[in-house]
Amino acid sequence: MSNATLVSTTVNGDPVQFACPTDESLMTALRNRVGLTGVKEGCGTGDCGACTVTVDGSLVCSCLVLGVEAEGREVTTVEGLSQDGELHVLQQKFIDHAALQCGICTPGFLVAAKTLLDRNPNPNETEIRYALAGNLCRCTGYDKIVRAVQDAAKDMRKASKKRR
Amino acid sequence: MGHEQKYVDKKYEVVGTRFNRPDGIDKVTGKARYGADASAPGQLVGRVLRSPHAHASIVKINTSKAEKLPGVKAIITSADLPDVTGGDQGLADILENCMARGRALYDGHAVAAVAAVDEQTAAQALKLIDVKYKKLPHVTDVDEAMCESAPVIHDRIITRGVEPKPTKPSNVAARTQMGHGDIEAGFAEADVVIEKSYKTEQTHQGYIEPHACLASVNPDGTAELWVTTQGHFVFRNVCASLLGLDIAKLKVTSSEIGGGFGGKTHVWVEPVALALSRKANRPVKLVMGRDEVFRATGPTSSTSIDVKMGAKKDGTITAAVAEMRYQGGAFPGNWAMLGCMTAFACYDIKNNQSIGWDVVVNRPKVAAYRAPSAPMAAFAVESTIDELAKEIGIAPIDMRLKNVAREGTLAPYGPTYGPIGIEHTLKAVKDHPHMRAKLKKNQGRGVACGFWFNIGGQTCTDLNISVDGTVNLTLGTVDVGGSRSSMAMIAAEELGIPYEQVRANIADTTSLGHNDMTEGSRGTFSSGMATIFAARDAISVLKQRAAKMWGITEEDVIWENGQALATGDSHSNLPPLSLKEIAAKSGRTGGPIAGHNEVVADGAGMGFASHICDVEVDPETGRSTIVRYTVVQDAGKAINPDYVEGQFQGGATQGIGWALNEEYIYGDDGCLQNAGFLDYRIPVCSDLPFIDTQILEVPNPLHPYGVRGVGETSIVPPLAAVGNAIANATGVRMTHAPMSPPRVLAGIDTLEHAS
Amino acid sequence: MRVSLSSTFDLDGGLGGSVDMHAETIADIMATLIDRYPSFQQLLDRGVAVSINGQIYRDDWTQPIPADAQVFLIPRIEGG
Amino acid sequence: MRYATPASAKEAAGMLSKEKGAAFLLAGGTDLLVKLKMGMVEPDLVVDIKRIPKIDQIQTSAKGFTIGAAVSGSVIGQHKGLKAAWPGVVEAANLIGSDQIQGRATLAGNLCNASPAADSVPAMIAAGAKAVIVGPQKKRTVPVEKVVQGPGKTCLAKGEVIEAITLPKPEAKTGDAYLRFIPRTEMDIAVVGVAISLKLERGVVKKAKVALGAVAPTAVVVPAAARALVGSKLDDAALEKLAAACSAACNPIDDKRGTVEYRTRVAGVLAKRAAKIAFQRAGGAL
Repeated sequence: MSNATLVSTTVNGDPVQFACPTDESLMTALRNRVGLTGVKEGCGTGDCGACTVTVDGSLVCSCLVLGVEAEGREVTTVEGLSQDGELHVLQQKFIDHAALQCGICTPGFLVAAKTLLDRNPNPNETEIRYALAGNLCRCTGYDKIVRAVQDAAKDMRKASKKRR
Repeated sequence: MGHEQKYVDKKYEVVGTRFNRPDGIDKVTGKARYGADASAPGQLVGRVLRSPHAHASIVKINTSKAEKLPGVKAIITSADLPDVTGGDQGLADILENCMARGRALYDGHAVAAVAAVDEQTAAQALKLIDVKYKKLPHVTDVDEAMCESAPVIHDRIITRGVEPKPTKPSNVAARTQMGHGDIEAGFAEADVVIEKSYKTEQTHQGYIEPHACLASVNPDGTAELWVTTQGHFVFRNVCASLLGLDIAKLKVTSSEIGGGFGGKTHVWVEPVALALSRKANRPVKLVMGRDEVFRATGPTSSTSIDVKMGAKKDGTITAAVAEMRYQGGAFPGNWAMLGCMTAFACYDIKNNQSIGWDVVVNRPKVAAYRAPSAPMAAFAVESTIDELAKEIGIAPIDMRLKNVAREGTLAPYGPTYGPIGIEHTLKAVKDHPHMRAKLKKNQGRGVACGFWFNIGGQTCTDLNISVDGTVNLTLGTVDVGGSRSSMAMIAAEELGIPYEQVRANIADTTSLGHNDMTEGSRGTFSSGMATIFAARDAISVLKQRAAKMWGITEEDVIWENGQALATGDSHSNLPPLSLKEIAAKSGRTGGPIAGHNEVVADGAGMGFASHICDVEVDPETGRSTIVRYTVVQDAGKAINPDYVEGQFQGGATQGIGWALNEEYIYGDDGCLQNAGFLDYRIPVCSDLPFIDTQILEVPNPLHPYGVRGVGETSIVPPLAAVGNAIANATGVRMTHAPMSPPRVLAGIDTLEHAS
Repeated sequence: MRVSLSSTFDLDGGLGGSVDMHAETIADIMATLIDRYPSFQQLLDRGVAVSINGQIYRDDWTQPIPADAQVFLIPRIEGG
Repeated sequence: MRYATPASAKEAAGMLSKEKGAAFLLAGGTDLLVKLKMGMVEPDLVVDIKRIPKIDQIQTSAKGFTIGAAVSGSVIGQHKGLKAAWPGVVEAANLIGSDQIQGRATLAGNLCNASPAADSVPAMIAAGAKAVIVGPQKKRTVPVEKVVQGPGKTCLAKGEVIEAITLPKPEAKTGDAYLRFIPRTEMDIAVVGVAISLKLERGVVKKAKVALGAVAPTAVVVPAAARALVGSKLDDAALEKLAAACSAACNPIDDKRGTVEYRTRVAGVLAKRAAKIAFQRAGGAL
């Protein structure tokens, strides 16, 4: 490993350190050095969205981020969505609606969908479709994915009303 | 006992309802392990060096510089994969496709591979391998490849199926012909004859997970392979044959599979990874890049098809002829033959003939892609039927119903159909509210039909009952679309226990007998059948044990609703014994309780579908937007309707992508120009509306539940459904797929110039 | 019994056609054809499936054939 | 490869100018990392500017807007003031790739990548945007249309860094729009892009600027197209003249994304559509 750099970062709320070559992508670092293989590589060029994570809350393809850029940032992957052993509403709805077939694109879709709903709790179908346009799915035709996100949004709005 | 394949009508408790899949939580939490998610102690990184030329002699490969690079552990070329195929040309072709032997046959053809301690070293080593090429003339177009003047790719190819037998080699591997009746007489009867030529471009299965494997070979000839595949047993057999290993000593484990659609029925890098591991004596992980997937793994054929059809004024099709040319990439396939078999399969046409030409070109070896070869043939035939209908002045849906194939119709590929569902789908389409919905400006509607055989094949299943009454169902067919859930439902149905009590798993090759691939829409059909039989096998054991527990004869025990009941007046006081109770005592009544089944699940039942498509065309840019889409398909029996719908929607979407934008683009240099998801444009979420589905159930007589394969047929109609919708919207008949904006705009121009 | 061949098959110089024989199972058909037509083995190597009354059998050669069945030999297909 | 995170644009410029090997600037990285992955570049030094204070912010002043070189598309899309002033520029910036790309991609990066098909460049040109360039010694400001000199080529000298993009405060009754043609609805590179900004006076176009993307080696300004609009109320004749001028200004190539003929034709089609949007945004009535 030439030119390895030590990176201190936060991943899914936990402090994490890893050493990686400076030209290694965050995707590869997360997969190979942090062990978070829920981050999937479909293309490596930002065209499929399977490696989607958030960095400081911003949605990114982790294949288009260098591992060293994560220094001091907060990274969230699909592994960080469920809390205290409970699935996130989106995760449960993806299962309930059969919104996954092979499942390789699912982690990226979930992170993107969560980011959408955090920003816009009540998106219409078009908004959902455009927000997820950076995530390719080859199995489902997106139908059940969009339905799962709509249903999750509904439940999340109900839950947040209750909390208030 | 209980291995009766015939359909029996009955009421179901579990089958036909919707249950969540057992692998769901792993897949939504990122825990599921796919091809690239495994690692082994001391593993190396494998990378492949690929030809930058469409066709070239490999004059010399100098690996000495790369070998000296610290961290490089093995470099292989074809010399490290000696031909041990023993004259089996099919296997030899696979071997040559995995690693070029003296000649690179297409852009992306593997010429060498390296295993190194890390990614960086492996990448650097590839750059240090010096390959001297001598460029050769190439051909990538199917029509050009058939010309006299085309460079001949293989000297060994002499066209089969032509009399007299040709004396010279050519790029035409085979001629196929099928059909029946008197063509000339049929056309003489016709009032209207339409003749058109069509082209379809090459498309890729486009699974999101690239090919990936982890191979480990020991000096004693034992080996392990972790791989993303549609069939690990077949991969095992093929890899063992190519590397000269004993089949039983190669353990293959199928990872979760990130999509296949036919593309993961063929080996590409797996033998290379095994050869690297054998040479390095360490595990080697080999993961393809996306560009490698496009350049060097299984796209489908590009085609050129001529269709001529004649009909009477009442809509009866009197004659139909198709001549179809399919390229199989750099190695011969039987893709045109499949086109011939499917072209007119939806219809009862007294006089029909299909001629197919299987052609080789300098492109990657074609692999099966969901109902392989059928969508292109359907594009040509279903478009022509609409033209006939227009000429005659009859609604396209009525034209199809007038000529539809039924039970007893002679199929164009020879036999007579049993009970089939094409007429049911067409009637459902005719009655569908979608057909009556208003169209807006620049919108049009198209209907098209599709057919796929579906196949069965060898299957083997174990069902083990634990002492607490929970059930392990061990399957050998890879789960590509939720089949574990469907199989668990079937086991629960047969045993009469709740779905949650059954856990379905996919076994590795050392844990179960041979299973064919999950291909040809066979997964649920064949493993479902084996599961039924295995469960019935287990039930007979459960009944024996209950008889023992009661101290009565086995003949007096029946199985109902998950429990054993003693029959006959003498036993009426015996309370029922549940599966759980029997399982708990199994250690004392004869040991573990299990059911097994090995079956050749033939008779998968033909799949038919009819689709409705509404499209809006921008007349100034030629861009088409799908505004509404409906799939109607006969599933025989939907075990889990969620996953059946998923297959319908996914297949339709792949077909829509093919219809609108997906295509391989080759430059004049014969190199692929769009080897990435940026310019190989598969549909994105915002491109589509919801895909409506309607499941019809015309039972398959050769499955106990009536199941038919459902996975593939849905990709067959969309090309023509979209084309017919565009024709309806614009008046332009598109004959070249994909019907991309420039092609549609050019079509609109031609129409305007003509008027 | 008459066994019809798909016109894609070339048996010793002719395409398609049919062969009369006595056969109780698919295996019987294959044995008879190999016996009568040496070139049939090559077709078999490339893949042959048997349609019995419209149902296609690819692998199970023990499949019995009813007396008055329509038997058709077609190319073995693969799927995606 | 060495990786550096300078604390100022000047420091970044110094690092780049001193580097003897291949040096690259990293902002959003959506182009650079693709090139790295494909082996198209082998940097000795990558200078990440995102740790420079305020470089990820949009400053508003009486003169207009200063958009830091590391401001991502999603930040631009959420800036209400910028959206109200230059909706065409914001739309163009937001058309670059998916939401994931938007989380990283920057205007300055889109400009420096110098692709003929860059979405934001024609829009910035039409809006009169300028690039603030910092060198090891001096700072200069250059109109965006002067930055790109050919595919992959810019006017930046060794060591020069774009620190920010400025947009003027729009004059009253100004409207801009950007439209591009892609085969899908998202995720494609523009086959043709058209940006138009115009100013109205009593319902008549007083000033206009038209810029095209993906139809020539660089984005092109089309004065003839602007002249077609000036003095009109966007009647059909003016629109036809606009379309003809845009098509005439095209000098595209045939490639995997589009043909010469198609690009030329669609440039005119989009110009008409973009003009109408800009006209309405300027307060014009169609």
